[in-house]
Amino acid sequence: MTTTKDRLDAPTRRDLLRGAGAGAGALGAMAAGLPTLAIAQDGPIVWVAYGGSTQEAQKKTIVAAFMADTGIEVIPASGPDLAKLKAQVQTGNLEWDVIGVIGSQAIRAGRAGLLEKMDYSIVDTADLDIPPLEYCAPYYSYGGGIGYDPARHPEGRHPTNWQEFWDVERFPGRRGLRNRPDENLEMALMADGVAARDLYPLDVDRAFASLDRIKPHVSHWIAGTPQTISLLTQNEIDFVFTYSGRVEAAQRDGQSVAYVYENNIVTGAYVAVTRGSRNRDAAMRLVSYFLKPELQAAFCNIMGYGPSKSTARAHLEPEVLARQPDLQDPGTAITDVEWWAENGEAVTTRFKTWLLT
Amino acid sequence: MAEMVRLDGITKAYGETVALHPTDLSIREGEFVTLLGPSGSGKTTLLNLIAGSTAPSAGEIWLKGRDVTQVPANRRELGMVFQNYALFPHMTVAQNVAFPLTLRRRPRAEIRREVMRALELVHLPHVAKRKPRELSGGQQQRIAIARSLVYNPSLILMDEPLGALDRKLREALQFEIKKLHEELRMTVLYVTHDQEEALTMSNRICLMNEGRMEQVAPPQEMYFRPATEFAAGFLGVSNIIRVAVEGRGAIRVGERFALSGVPGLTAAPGEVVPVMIRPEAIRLAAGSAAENVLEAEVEDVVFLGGVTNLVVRTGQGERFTVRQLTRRSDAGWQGGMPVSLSFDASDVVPLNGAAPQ
Amino acid sequence: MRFIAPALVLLVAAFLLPLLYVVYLSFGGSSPSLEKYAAIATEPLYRQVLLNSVYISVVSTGLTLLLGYPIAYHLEAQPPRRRTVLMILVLMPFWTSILVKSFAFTVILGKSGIINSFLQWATGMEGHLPMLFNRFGVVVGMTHFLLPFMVFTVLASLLTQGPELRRAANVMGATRLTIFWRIIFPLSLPGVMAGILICMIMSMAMFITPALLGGRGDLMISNLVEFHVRDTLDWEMASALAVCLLAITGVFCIGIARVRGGQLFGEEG
Amino acid sequence: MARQTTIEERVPSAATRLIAWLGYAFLLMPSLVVLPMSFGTGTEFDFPPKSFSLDLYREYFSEPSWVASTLTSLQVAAASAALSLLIGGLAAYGIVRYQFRGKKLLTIFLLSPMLVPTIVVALALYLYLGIARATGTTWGLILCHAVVCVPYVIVTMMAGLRQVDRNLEIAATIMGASWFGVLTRVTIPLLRPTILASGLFAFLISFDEVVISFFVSGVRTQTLPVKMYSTIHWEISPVLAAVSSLLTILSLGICILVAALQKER
Repeated sequence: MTTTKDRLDAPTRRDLLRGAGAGAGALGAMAAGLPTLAIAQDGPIVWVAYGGSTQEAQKKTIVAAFMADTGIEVIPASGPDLAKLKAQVQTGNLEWDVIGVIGSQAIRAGRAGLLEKMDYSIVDTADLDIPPLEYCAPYYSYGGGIGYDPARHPEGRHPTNWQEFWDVERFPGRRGLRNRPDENLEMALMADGVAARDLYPLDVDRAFASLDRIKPHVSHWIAGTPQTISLLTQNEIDFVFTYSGRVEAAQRDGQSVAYVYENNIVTGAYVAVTRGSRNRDAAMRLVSYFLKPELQAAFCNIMGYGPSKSTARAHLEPEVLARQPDLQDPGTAITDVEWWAENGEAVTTRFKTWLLT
Repeated sequence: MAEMVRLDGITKAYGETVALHPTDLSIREGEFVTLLGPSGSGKTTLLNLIAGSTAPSAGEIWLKGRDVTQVPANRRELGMVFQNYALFPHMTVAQNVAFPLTLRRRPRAEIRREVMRALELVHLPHVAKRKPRELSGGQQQRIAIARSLVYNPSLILMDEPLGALDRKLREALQFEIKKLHEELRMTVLYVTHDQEEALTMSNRICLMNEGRMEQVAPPQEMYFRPATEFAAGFLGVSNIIRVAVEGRGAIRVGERFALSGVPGLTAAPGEVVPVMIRPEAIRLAAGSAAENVLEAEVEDVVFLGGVTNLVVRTGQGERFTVRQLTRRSDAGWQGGMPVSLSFDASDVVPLNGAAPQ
Repeated sequence: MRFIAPALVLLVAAFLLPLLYVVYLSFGGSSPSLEKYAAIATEPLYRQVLLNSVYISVVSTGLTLLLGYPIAYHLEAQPPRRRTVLMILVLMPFWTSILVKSFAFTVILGKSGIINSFLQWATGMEGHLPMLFNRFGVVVGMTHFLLPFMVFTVLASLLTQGPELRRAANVMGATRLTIFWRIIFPLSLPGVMAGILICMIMSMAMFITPALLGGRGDLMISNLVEFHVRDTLDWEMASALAVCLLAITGVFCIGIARVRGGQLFGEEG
Repeated sequence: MARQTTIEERVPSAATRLIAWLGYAFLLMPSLVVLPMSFGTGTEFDFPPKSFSLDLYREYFSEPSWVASTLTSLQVAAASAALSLLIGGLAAYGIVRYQFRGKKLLTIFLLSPMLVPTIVVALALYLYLGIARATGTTWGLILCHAVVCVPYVIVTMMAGLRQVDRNLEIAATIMGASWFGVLTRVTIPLLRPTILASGLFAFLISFDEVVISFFVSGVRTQTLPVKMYSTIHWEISPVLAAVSSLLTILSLGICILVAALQKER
């Protein structure tokens, strides 16, 4: 399958107009004359993220500080969908200025020409644990690992690493994995004996061979992150791939769930600026706030995620710090988002086909 | 009296099929004209043309000296009564009757007065506040009649208004409509397929067949001097036989039965023409002694209470229906009895244009 | 005609033109090619998913009809006021977000869910019935979503039948079963067909329910459209898949119109 | 319309009633599960809840974005229901009451949004509105929803119009009413139940619509289903259970009220 990446840079508004045919063009032109909600030059910044309590925590810490310091209003929106981003850039009808996205999505968007190049003269990259990228800057990381119910599987009765997760003899139980290749391939390779530090470039064939072995024991290939916890608490699944932040939130609710902090797969979350944003400079300044160590720490103290700057760790609460996946630990894998941006589509198609058969 | 309706060569065709051949008709003010005919004869088409719910293919419609061919239905100042009453189910009886008056923006006091007057005319002032569905069929039709006359339209169209009622009610309402017509001097165009209704109520009957007017005449004339075989057959019971013309006004019916002085006979001697004799005009005697009679044999005797119908068969094989007032002494009629028939020349009606219209 | 004009304008401007744009995109947009269609034809994933979609749609629609017809029939027989109340009941699922509903279904259908717990308690059986994260779960979720549409379409055609025919048949000595199968059912066929059509098409287009309640094999064509729209940003591929989806629904429509002698909805004549 | 039928014709058999009631139960079941969940506590869905409270309702009402998106949803649903009732109703009237060339084809076209999978419509509309610079506007969203609702309105209104006795309209015309008078004084009052039903249907379809709205709605026009759907990446807030229950109970109340009022006439 081919991708459209190389062509994505090219289409312009005029192209689209021509494409939509005369009628559409006429209507488009007509409607373009009507007043729209387009954001004015020095108007507020629209910041889009995944919503929920994560965005709420960011709003209360990082964004609040930015607004207090600069006096620039930030309007939060949720659902940083790449399709919407692409349509906005293609049609020139921009709604978003700053986008918070995870992993490979950010790179894919950057390559597709949907993002501004990061202005690292404004955004400070010193002390980053996760490397900064051309189009986006990392501001926190989240660890993925094994979740289980300690009431049903006390100490010694649950897997503590991916080799054990794959070992259905020693640890019988229903497994839950995600319905996409991201993270699954890493797990499969680690289960097959590849060291966390030697994962990339991924040996896709070997990963699928390893996945073949666990396939019969996976009772659900989970579509949405929330389901990783709810299926555990409803006793539909025994061992699940989930994220530390989700497990901790459930624990705060008094749910009987536990998480293995070893052998985690750590992925970066990034902020970026929409290509052509009319608030580019203000947006870059907001991005720089996302990389301020003390603000990162304030956010991570609420959500339990890991800051991207090593200097932020000094500001973390002790119990939050204790629950951080150790990035220096050789058992911790750090997702290579560049590899995924490059190979994601082909691997996903293969994965979906593999699921069906 | 003034002319209320005039139709000039009015025609209706749907593509190839002609629903109404070119038709002329004139209705005087205060006249009660009935369109009579079997279903599919064109009477409803004619009514709809006058009502304005269909447009004619050719010809002109004049109402009260005004050409209304192009005038929409709502400006023709007509009233109409439907077979299924067509009372508005969402309005009370009073609101239904008031409807045409409110459309004309009459003052409220006048409306109230006129509605009560109309309801009193149909003897139903006490149901004013009820909904139509709470009334019997006969009551509903009375309301519909009240509604059609409350605003004194120049012409009231009635489309088989009694078709859905049982016999007793039908007769009662026939009487009431006739009375209203006489009291209020309304002009009525009435559609029915029921000959008795037509005979009882009309000033003139307009007999229709296959999209044409067969004959237009007052009921008496229509009954006693039908012009065509269809007219003779449609109204009442008739004996239609073919006779040979022997001379001016002279016919021969059977070997021993000839008549002279038949009125309206125009056919040349030697021709065979159809003539009609009403069953009640035939005299019947037992045996075959008398001179100048038709010899026949009784086939069937049908006792109908006040009258008795006999079916007799002549030597030539022609059947006659003979109607006699029942007398106790006649009880002796029996099948197989030889009888002799006779009738007067003045009771013989030549058909198919043999008589001038 | 003048009555239809506003609807016509809206649909041409906000439906037909966008749709034509999708077709245009599917053929490669400004650089025309059949590349995407070739990929669909050769890639086994797409064929499998197409088959899946048709299978799941047919089964869900069938189940919806089996459940929806009796409901519509029952509603039709109720006095108006009671019917209104029951119709509100049928519309209830609309008010609950599809996400919440999907969660509720995991509670109901799961291994330790309400139904399995009840069965274990009532029959003392060991183990459980697998009802979730498989095709059964998808079909249940879809049926739940489709049911109101079927019920209302069938109900509309049942309500237009006068009681006269049934009474006549009754007088002629027909039993209740005969009246149903010889009169009521054939007369309601336009509604049934319209209901089938709507449900088939809606179920072909669903992607949230199969993702949340289905097993690993229950990928639908709409999931792939969504995947290409939102993940790979390959809109030409998404458009090509959408056009295939359109073609399939087109075939449905033609098939149903055939069955009904050139009438798609039974309303256009 | 009053129907006179004997008891035996109208009561469905025991088997039919059983299936129908099972059907009602099936339709109701998720709502019955969601209701207790809405009285739970904490930040995750929980059934059965470990403790009962009104926390989720409190959270719903104290969070402006929940209330705002609910209002947006109600507003968009009401507007698109009204719009589709107006133009769909007129179209149905034209189709049922008038003859013209190409009627059959035109009808199929008017109903065809029903025949096109929503994801396809969603993508198409999003690109298209982007060109027209109408994404993120309320009127754009309303138009898109109207496109989806119009066919349902047309179908139900056509069925309703066919049940209105043509003679009633003719009678009114002959008594002197203009076509507008006939429409407002006779046809519309007679169609009231149908109008209510199709309006409600359109409202609900718009209110429940997530796929198209997800694409077309903007920062300031986020509808409730979109707000729910766009947070799913990390979590489903249990406030959703409270929202759903609230809406269910509210709608139930309104509908029962309407039903009661209808009978009063």
